[in-house]
Amino acid sequence: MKESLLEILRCPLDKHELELEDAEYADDEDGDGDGNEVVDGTLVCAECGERYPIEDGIPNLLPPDMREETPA
Amino acid sequence: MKESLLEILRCPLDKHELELEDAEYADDEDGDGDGNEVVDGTLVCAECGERYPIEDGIPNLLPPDMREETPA
Amino acid sequence: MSVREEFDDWATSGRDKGMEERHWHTAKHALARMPVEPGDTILDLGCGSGYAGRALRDNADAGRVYGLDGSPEMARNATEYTDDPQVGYVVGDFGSLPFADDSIDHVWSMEAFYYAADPHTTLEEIARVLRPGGTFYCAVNYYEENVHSHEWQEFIEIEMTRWDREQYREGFRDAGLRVAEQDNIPDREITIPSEGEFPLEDWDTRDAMVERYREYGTLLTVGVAP
Amino acid sequence: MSVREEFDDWATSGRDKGMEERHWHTAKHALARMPVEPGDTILDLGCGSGYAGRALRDNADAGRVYGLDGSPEMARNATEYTDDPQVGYVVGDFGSLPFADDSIDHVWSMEAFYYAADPHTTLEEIARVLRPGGTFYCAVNYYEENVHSHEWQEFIEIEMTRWDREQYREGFRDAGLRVAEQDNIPDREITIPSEGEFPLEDWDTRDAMVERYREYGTLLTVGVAP
Ligand SMILES: Nc1ncnc2c1ncn2[C@@H]1O[C@H](CSCC[C@H](N)C(=O)O)[C@@H](O)[C@H]1O
Ligand SMILES: Nc1ncnc2c1ncn2[C@@H]1O[C@H](CSCC[C@H](N)C(=O)O)[C@@H](O)[C@H]1O
Repeated sequence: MKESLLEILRCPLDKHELELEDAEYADDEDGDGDGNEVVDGTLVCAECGERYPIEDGIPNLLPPDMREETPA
Repeated sequence: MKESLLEILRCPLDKHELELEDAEYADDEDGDGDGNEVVDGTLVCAECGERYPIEDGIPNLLPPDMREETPA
Repeated sequence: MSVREEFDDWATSGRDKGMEERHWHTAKHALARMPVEPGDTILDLGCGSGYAGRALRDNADAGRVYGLDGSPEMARNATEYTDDPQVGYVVGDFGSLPFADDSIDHVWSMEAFYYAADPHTTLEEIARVLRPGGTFYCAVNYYEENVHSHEWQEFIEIEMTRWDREQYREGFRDAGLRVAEQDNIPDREITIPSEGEFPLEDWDTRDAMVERYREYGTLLTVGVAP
Repeated sequence: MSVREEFDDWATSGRDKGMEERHWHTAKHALARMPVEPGDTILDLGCGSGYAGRALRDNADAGRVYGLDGSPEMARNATEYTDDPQVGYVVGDFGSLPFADDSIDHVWSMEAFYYAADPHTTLEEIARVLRPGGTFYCAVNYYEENVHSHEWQEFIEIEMTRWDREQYREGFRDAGLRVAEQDNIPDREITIPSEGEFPLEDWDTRDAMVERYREYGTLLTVGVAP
């Protein structure tokens, strides 16, 4: 995901802003002026503290009770 | 025109309500509960007094400067 | 020449019926999209023969349907084509609609909007008479992208507005209408002769005629009152 | 079975591409109607392979396009089909959209809305994330009038919402969206074999197949945020 997605992404539970933690960025920046590509990390709700994983660059914003471990 | 049209018809100049004067009604009322069919008469603006003719049952609500006599 | 002089003449020479037949090819598809609820009040701007309002009464359960036209002869003809007591006609001008604020659920206009002396004023008038959430379905064959329509202005003495798709959207927004849709509706029904018959009187090439009808067709812009 | 289990399976077995191909027949006509302005932000709910967002980037000058899907495998596939930096995917659920209020210009959804556990909640969420005047284009092949779709529920363990045209309009209005348009978009591209080839495995009669595709096609309902 692009870091710019954070501008409109919100916690599904309480719609508060999310903060990016432990971000890993893609090596090759495409220089498109649209921020960096985040390939790994965690999104943390600034209000309720709920944590959402970024897996293979795709943020998983399912409500926690719908989020399951990736099947083996 | 049906008399019920007066509910939403307005003076084109100032958008005020119109009053029906000298109304002539069609002989055969269709009994559709929608008021009577006005075949002749004059619509008068309750505010500016401008007068609009009903010709052959059709109200002529052209602004006065665009209204002309029927050509011979 | 005034709208009245021009179009009274069209009406008495039967062109209202000719337009109805041709415009129906695309108008019916646009009309079918209108979210008319039972009992809704419809206003048809530049109604001509009044076919659109009659169709909405017959097929969409519309309540009252009013046709407005600047030509008394058009309105007179339209009155003769129906005895539905819920259908009424009014002579009036696009520049100052003789209707109350918020009194109309849906405004329809086919091949007429561009005759407005000031299209921006007309859009503001439409936004005024529509109730919140009401729609304006504006259908035109005369517009910038449809190059085949440009010459029409030569045959008519009223100045016509030739907006492109974007200008329609912009004009709607400037008047406070929300743009919900814009589409080209192809005319799939008009008969296009085979290659060998061209050039025709009106069409040099078959390709041009195909482009005009099957591709450009009718430009529909749908606005919603806020 | 959860949305994730059901559709991860579809994604890994390549059904995302099959749907893209079939849905495109009608989706492209609905997409072409969207009043997308340059730079607009689009959200595709239940994006599957993500073709709709890619098309809006390529043809409509959309700004950022986001696809949301409840199936991580669908989102993963979609990510692989594009390297456009303005396109992004998110795993999420229709019941609680992970987007800010008023942050989206247009929401698109094809063949996905009826999987929402509570369609009313989802409509409210859509109304919430749309900016005033933003549109929701909701396209479905599974709906009450399309009797040929009714049996689909038998093949899927997620409970599907089977509204009729009126229930769609009502549902939109209940959530505060203004209904701007409702239409059946025919699929004119699917090959319908000649009479002699029927019955087929899926179709007893040619008439039924014609009715399903050419008449009922895809039901499009367009809402506008107030
Ligand atoms: N300024 C104006 N005010 C009111 N009506 C106008 C007008 N300019 C043109 N018209 C009317 O608009 C119509 C255009 S012709 C189209 C008629 C009809 N809608 C159809 O689809 O066939 C004519 O009937 C003409 O009289
Ligand atoms: N409750 C829910 N939340 C999020 N996505 C859901 C969902 N229910 C179903 N979906 C997703 O909706 C999609 C329906 S299939 C349609 C895919 C695509 N729009 C197309 O036209 O081909 C699947 O990808 C599925 O994972």
